[in-house]
Amino acid sequence: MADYSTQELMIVAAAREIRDGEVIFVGMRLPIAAFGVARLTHAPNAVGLFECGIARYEPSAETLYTMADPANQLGAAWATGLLPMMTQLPAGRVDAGFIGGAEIDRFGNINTSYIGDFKAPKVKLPGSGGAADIAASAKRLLAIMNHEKRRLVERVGYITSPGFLDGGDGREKAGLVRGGPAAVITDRAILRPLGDSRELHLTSVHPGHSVEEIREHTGWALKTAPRVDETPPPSPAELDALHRVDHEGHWR
Amino acid sequence: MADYSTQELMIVAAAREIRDGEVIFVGMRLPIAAFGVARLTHAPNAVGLFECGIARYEPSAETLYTMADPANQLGAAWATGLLPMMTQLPAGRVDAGFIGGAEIDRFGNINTSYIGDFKAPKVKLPGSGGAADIAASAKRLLAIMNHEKRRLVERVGYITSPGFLDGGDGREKAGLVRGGPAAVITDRAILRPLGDSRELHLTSVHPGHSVEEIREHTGWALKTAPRVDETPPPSPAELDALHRVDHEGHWR
Amino acid sequence: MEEKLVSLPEAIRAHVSDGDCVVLGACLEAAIPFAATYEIIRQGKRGLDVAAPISDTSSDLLIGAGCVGQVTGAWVGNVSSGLGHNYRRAVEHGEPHALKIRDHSNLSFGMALLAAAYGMPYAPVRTLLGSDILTSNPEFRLAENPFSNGGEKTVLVPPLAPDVTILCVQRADVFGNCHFWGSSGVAAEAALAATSVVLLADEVVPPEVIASDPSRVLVPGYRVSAVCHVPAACHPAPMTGRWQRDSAFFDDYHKRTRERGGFLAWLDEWVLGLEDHDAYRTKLGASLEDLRIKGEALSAPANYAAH
Amino acid sequence: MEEKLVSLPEAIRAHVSDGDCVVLGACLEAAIPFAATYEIIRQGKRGLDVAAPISDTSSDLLIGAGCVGQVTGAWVGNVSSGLGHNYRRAVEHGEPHALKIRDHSNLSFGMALLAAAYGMPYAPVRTLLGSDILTSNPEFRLAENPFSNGGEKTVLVPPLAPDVTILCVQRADVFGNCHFWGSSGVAAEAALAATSVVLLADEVVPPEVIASDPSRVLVPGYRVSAVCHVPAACHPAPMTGRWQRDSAFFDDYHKRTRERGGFLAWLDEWVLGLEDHDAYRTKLGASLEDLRIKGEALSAPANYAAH
Repeated sequence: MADYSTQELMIVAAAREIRDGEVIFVGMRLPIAAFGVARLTHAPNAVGLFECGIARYEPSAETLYTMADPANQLGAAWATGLLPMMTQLPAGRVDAGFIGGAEIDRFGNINTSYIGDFKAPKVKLPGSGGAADIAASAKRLLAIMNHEKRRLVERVGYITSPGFLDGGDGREKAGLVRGGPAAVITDRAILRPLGDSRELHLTSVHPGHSVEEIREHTGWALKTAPRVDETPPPSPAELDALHRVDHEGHWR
Repeated sequence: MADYSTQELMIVAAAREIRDGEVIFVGMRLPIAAFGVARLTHAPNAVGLFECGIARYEPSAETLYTMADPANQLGAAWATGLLPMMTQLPAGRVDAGFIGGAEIDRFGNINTSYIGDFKAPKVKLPGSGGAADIAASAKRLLAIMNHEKRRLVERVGYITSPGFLDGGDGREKAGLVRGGPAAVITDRAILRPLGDSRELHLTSVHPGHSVEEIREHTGWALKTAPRVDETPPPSPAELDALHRVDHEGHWR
Repeated sequence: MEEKLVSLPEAIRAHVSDGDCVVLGACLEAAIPFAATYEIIRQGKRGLDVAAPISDTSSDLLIGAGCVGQVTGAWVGNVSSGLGHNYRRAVEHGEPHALKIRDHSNLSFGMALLAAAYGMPYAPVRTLLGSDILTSNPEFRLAENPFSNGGEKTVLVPPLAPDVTILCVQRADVFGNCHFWGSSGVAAEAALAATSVVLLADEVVPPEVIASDPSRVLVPGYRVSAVCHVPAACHPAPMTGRWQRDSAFFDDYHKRTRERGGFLAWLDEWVLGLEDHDAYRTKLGASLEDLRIKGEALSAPANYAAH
Repeated sequence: MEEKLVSLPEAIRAHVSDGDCVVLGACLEAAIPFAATYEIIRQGKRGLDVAAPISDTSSDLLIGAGCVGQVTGAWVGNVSSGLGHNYRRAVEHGEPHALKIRDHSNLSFGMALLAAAYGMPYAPVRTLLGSDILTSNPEFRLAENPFSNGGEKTVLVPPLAPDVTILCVQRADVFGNCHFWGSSGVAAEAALAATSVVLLADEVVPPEVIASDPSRVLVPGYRVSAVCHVPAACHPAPMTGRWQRDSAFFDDYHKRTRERGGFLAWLDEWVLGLEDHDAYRTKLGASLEDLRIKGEALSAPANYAAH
């Protein structure tokens, strides 16, 4: 049995998407742990931004329930308003941002608003928050979700956060000047947009999972990349960083 | 001989233009003294705003050379940026503002930018600062200047700060939704816009001056109001307030 | 200067009317004025347009209590526990009644307030492009940037001017001058954009305390309509340097409000059955005291001396 | 994190290039980085676009020294003493050379920076209407507000993104994190809008001092390119809680620069003939010490403890 949990693998995979010196919209839960791991391993100069108006170098010393918790204010690099923070997105100064979602489709469009017709929805989800803004303007969008057929769908019914829209140059046609999904990290695999279509392809399979199984749990005919890797398990250094970040063992 | 100077009379006349509870863009020199006198007499709840980003209840305890001087920061009601302060103008939340100027014309337009063609000016003046914004959007514009023929002109060559433009509904035609000059306080008189034309008329003559003399020192055929008052000299209470504000005797 | 210190019930009676657009929760997850949320419910206000980027459970509560006609914002739910059950019931089944939703993203919401605060006719933004938020909220307009050569697309956001913005602040004086620190979300813009501002001060201090640091003033007193002294007004939300978040309370709310009946029982227990926020604090008892921040991590002083 | 502490000459060499748009004097009359103005002159930079709402004599100095190709702003002169003689000579007689003027009001200038800082395609404003600033600066556009019924007029201000913004701050750490207090003019917008930010810190402090109060941070360190430790960098301008204004110095400048020859002598005496700001401070001697603020009027502390 592996000496790490699925969530720990997802955190480490997410951490690997952060490059040194980058400015990252962090978000809660797994991404904030990923940011912490990245800072302690290969990206000591990454900066984390939070929508409420916080920028941090070191992640908070304790587990946060919300980004505005007192522990996230203490020792912040900057505590300001939402606008000075979130407008860094359209100003082109954010390298990557993490978001989750109820549904994602094969072009990386994400729905966190309405299941069914928005005029008479079957399920009302909480809405965008800052996700639509991160998806529109971060240089790279990093999505983290559970890999279920009802979540990875052919086409979302409502695009809260734009991926590649109809694929190809869909973003450019909509007026978006940069960005788009760079990786979708699930509990089974990593998907990335490939080719001119920008369709999400299977690029990496987590240890213990198979291409077959992953396809079964995907709501569209998932294509595989020319080369499909096995996601490297957390290295000792990564695991050590993760244990330092997650000292309460929340993700074990 | 009067027990007050011309400048003291101008300050008191300006103070009388401030109503209790009003929000006023103050400016330096005479207007700041006027604000102090108003606060100590009939307008204890007036609030003074400064373009650099300061709001004050009590005026500073000492003479200021600029509005951003340390003495104006100490004990301020609010020290913020230029935008949160100056945008109160277009937001319609400023009752009145004081400005000076090199030239004013018979419709109250003020020039502080260029004498002569702006492409090859005879004299380059410092420019608008915030005057254009105050003139555009304060509910009432209060101008203070010396009464000289070369300053009170038929038509300014360059409108830095819009008065009534060509008169009548000139402001409305230009898209201005409120405001315009309410009073021009000079060292000889007070002029106010009257009638449909909104042309500046002589409404009050300072003690010791005459209508004849004032007309001679005005660069257009100055009309008189149906009733021309003599500017009341400073009352004992006003003089007392002025002496408390101007404890260094700068304006005596 | 005029003193503005009144009780919270008085402030809500005077400044919140049926149908008003009310900002509650401008600081996102922190400093949400839950005490005002509860009092609005007690006073039975109706048809409110509740506006906030993210309100944690404040909007969900008001919706369940039947106070809300429209939600304007980017997110409604329970930040640490999941979906907002009242929000779902209202939108999916019209229970207790139907609801209009004015969809925003966090950024477009903030820009709408900024436009109103700064007297701009609208705010042009480079966000929402490609999002169905442009479909479900038709008040946005798509336009070309007239300064671009190639017809760059831009979204025009109309101004949002609330009737009243209700804020929790760490300290205020009786004239409405206040200090706020920590991340402030859209609090400054919401205050400057509003017709009325109501402050719920965790502490009421002498005017000299506020005047000692004019750069920490969130909104000046002359723009404030009422100050209420309500310690822990933010509970169960946190407040920087004052109160930890009561995440167990949010969890409990989530579990108990899954069904309409459970919500009504919760509402009776925590809102309708309590006279005011004093009674609420008393009911919380020791658990509230546990959330009080007792440590000190003080800001380095700033000197304002002139000589 | 990367240390960014360098000497002022190094910072100017690295971050100000001929032809750059440089913001100097973002805080209006206070905290003008005169030490940087002087160093730019010593290094003989040319063709700069100097941008500030009001720069007191900083822009006038740079114009007289031949460093400026364009002035972008609302006002150039000598705040306490009157007109700027170099500005007049350049515009009226092309001495030392001709100058382009990009006319703004204070508000339109601030909004232009805001648009760049916030990634807006432009800022629509309700000012400048009826002003000839719309004539002498043709980059503004007049447009109808598409949300109005009656074709309300509005002015569109294009974004202004400086190449470098140079700011004086009361204190900073070696990583570029800084505190600023007192009125800040357009400093925050100018910093966020710029490609590079150079800080002239009156005091360099340990990182814990800045981290003790994240709400007082003007611009976070990761957006700053260089920090220079230059006490009294603002002289003769004031700085809240640190330095009084040297109004006599401004007066003397005004009198001595009436003629071009007088200006050149002044420039030799106070800029070209001095190696750096240490030499400048030494030359000022006791008169600078008189301007140092020695009193204390300290801000009430803010607590950031989490427990």
